[in-house]
Amino acid sequence: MTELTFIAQLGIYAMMFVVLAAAVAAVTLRNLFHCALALAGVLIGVAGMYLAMHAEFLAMVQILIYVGAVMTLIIFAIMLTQRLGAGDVAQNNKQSLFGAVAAAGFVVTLGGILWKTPWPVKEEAVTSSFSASDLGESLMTTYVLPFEIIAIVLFAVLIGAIVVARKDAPKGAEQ
Amino acid sequence: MDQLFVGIKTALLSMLGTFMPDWLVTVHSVLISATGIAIFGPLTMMYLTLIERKVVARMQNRLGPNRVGKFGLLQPVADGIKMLTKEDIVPYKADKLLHLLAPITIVVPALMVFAVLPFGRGMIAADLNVGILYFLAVSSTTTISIFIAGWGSHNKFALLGAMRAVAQMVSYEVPMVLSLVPALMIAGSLSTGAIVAAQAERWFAFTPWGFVAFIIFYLCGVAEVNRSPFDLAEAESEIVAGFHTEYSGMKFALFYMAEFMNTFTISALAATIFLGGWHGPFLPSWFWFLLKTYILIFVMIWFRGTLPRLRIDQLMGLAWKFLLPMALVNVVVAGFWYMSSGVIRTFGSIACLVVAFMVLTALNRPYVPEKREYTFAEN
Amino acid sequence: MIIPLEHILMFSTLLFAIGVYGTLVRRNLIGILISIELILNAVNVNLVAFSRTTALSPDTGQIFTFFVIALAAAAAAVGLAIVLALYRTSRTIFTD
Amino acid sequence: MFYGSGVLRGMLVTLKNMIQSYFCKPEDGGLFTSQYPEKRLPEKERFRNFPFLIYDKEPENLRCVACDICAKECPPKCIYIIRDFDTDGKPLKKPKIFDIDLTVCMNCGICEEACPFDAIYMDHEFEISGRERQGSLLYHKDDLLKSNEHFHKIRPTDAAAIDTRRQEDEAKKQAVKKEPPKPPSTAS
Repeated sequence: MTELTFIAQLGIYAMMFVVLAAAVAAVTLRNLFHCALALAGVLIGVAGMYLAMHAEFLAMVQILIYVGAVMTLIIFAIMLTQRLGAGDVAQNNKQSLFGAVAAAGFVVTLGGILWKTPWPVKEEAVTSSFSASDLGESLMTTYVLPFEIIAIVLFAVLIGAIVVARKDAPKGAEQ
Repeated sequence: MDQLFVGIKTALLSMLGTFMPDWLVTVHSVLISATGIAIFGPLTMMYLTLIERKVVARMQNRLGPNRVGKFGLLQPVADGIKMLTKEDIVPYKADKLLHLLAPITIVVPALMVFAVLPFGRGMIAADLNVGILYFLAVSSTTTISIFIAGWGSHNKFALLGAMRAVAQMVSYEVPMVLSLVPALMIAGSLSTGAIVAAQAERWFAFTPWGFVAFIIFYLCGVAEVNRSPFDLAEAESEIVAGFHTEYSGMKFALFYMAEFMNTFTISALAATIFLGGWHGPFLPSWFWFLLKTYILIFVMIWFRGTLPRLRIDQLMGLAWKFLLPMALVNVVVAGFWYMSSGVIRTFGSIACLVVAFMVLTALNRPYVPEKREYTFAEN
Repeated sequence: MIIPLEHILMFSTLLFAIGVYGTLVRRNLIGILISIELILNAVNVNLVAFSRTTALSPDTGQIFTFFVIALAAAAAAVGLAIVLALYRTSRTIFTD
Repeated sequence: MFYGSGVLRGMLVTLKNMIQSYFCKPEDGGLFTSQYPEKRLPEKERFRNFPFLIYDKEPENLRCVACDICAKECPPKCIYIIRDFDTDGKPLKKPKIFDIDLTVCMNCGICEEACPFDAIYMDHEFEISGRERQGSLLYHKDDLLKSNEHFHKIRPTDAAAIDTRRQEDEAKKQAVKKEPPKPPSTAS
């Protein structure tokens, strides 16, 4: 079965490369809609990475929430704030050179540290199977408090977003 | 007969196995089921177009296509050739890349969803243990391709249609997911195979909560696919053809194919989860699955033959003010049903659901504008 | 886990760096929001990788990623609401 | 009744329609579409399409005397007649050229009413097509000529009435020819 794993490794490296390329595109493309689609590519690629790490449930949730909902949100925002087919205006400001240098420096230092540290890889962690039911069970037992808090947070965000983005602000608010 | 296709596949694999290393055989087994789906998908799509035209015609007292082929059976082939040979116009200022990307990104999820459908006993292409979630995730990505279609074709109507379609799909996805929760709760697993197994002796549609969940899921499915009473996105009378206005030729055929394949997959999933998938007395299992799916597709076409189109506010009102609360109540009732037993189990849940139905219909009085009296000018 | 941990960590640092570069450099507010999504995804990949290979127990890593995804969606929602409000008042969403 | 009853009633109607279309006969709700090229519906007698010229027995003695009334009466002016002259230039009671442009004719039937000599009537033949616009759809005299039997075949009652009227006129003319007309009576 080594050929299969070799092909799988090849596939994962290819996916990584595609995700990085899409990420660069998402950051540097001039037309905002194209870079939103590149972000969608990145999100699907990251979901593929989760699949490679046997976290199927997480991959599906990622696609459902990110690609299904957040991308729709971003595209709605783009549509509302940009004239249809507006000219592609320069997207990055003056300090693009410094930004690049900062990011590159960050990568070099952190990468070096990561590469040298001997990570305590435990064999049985790699092989342990972790299905959606264990996830659900732990969500309901050990992490039930954050689960409830996140519900309240999302509820607050729901109302907050609507109030902020309302077109006809109520009488009192418009000074 | 029941294990016909499984038998064919195993025979093929064993035949391949003789002269191939075993890892290549596993690759081939995936390939065989993939080609099976790749053939079955477009085939059902082609003949669904014909069935739809024939059934809607018969409902309107006319014959429907019967010129091409024996009973019009070659009509889909004729349509396909017509679509292929039609000129493919790309609007002048449109975004070439997006214009091409939209049909691709709408067909791919439509085909990917086939992987999780249990066609028969042991005939699931990929029995993921996150089957239903896979289905929901993949079918939610089509909202982006509708956006790309609307934005890419640089046309007001297309953009309007895309906005409407996405608003509708997002607001119908919530009740759809919630209507699936009771079935998953009772079946205890997300994988479609396990759900079908859980319905061995009693189909979910026959339980009180299952029936309500089935109706809600089916209505939301019809809305997700932008069909019949909910086809506001491509309403010919209002906005030309909605998000696929600027498409012609092969690209339009892809949109058409995606719509019909989604129709098939939504009905197939409704049949799998609520009508007991491939369970059935003595006919082969895959026959039962296809029979139930095509009955549900017939109901969708029946909707198209009868019901007028919903206004945008009725559409949204139905999703948020009626289906969503009903689905929530249904989850609670399913919990109660699961916990209790005996007489109070059925009657209690039915009573709950009927009360909820009455309350919600009372709350949702449709907005009837008050009668206006017209005073004519006295001369 | 077929590929060694270091490779995934390098991948996520690169993704993180691209996200940082995006936030620093983009003029368009929505562009910045997109880069923030990139950063959050890089973090998620790291979390899942650790929960898969090292001492971090599998469910904590994935649950943590769950909450990060949920909060990222919430942040995107509020952020875009603010962007819309901003656009309505000042007619442009360019930061400079 | 309850919330969804209107929808259900509507759906039952279409379902009944669909089932009837398979099992009932055309008159009580079944399908009545006839497959046109193979099976044709019988034409009603008063159906009228492009005009045609009638001749008795041989195409030569056609009834039209080139009096040009129908050309004047025709609203879209699509009839074109030139009188025939014999060798020494005396006008004859026959048209040399009689053209009708079918692309212009709106088959209103005014020429049929205007013609005093029962020469032009509306035909039942409607499958007319031409490859190019001017050429093949401009019908000349010999295309328009059709026998009286054809007229009887397509419009039996009208043809019979017209023939009886013509025989009476014929008989009256013979009678007048046999005994000369009485001189107008001097007394009255």
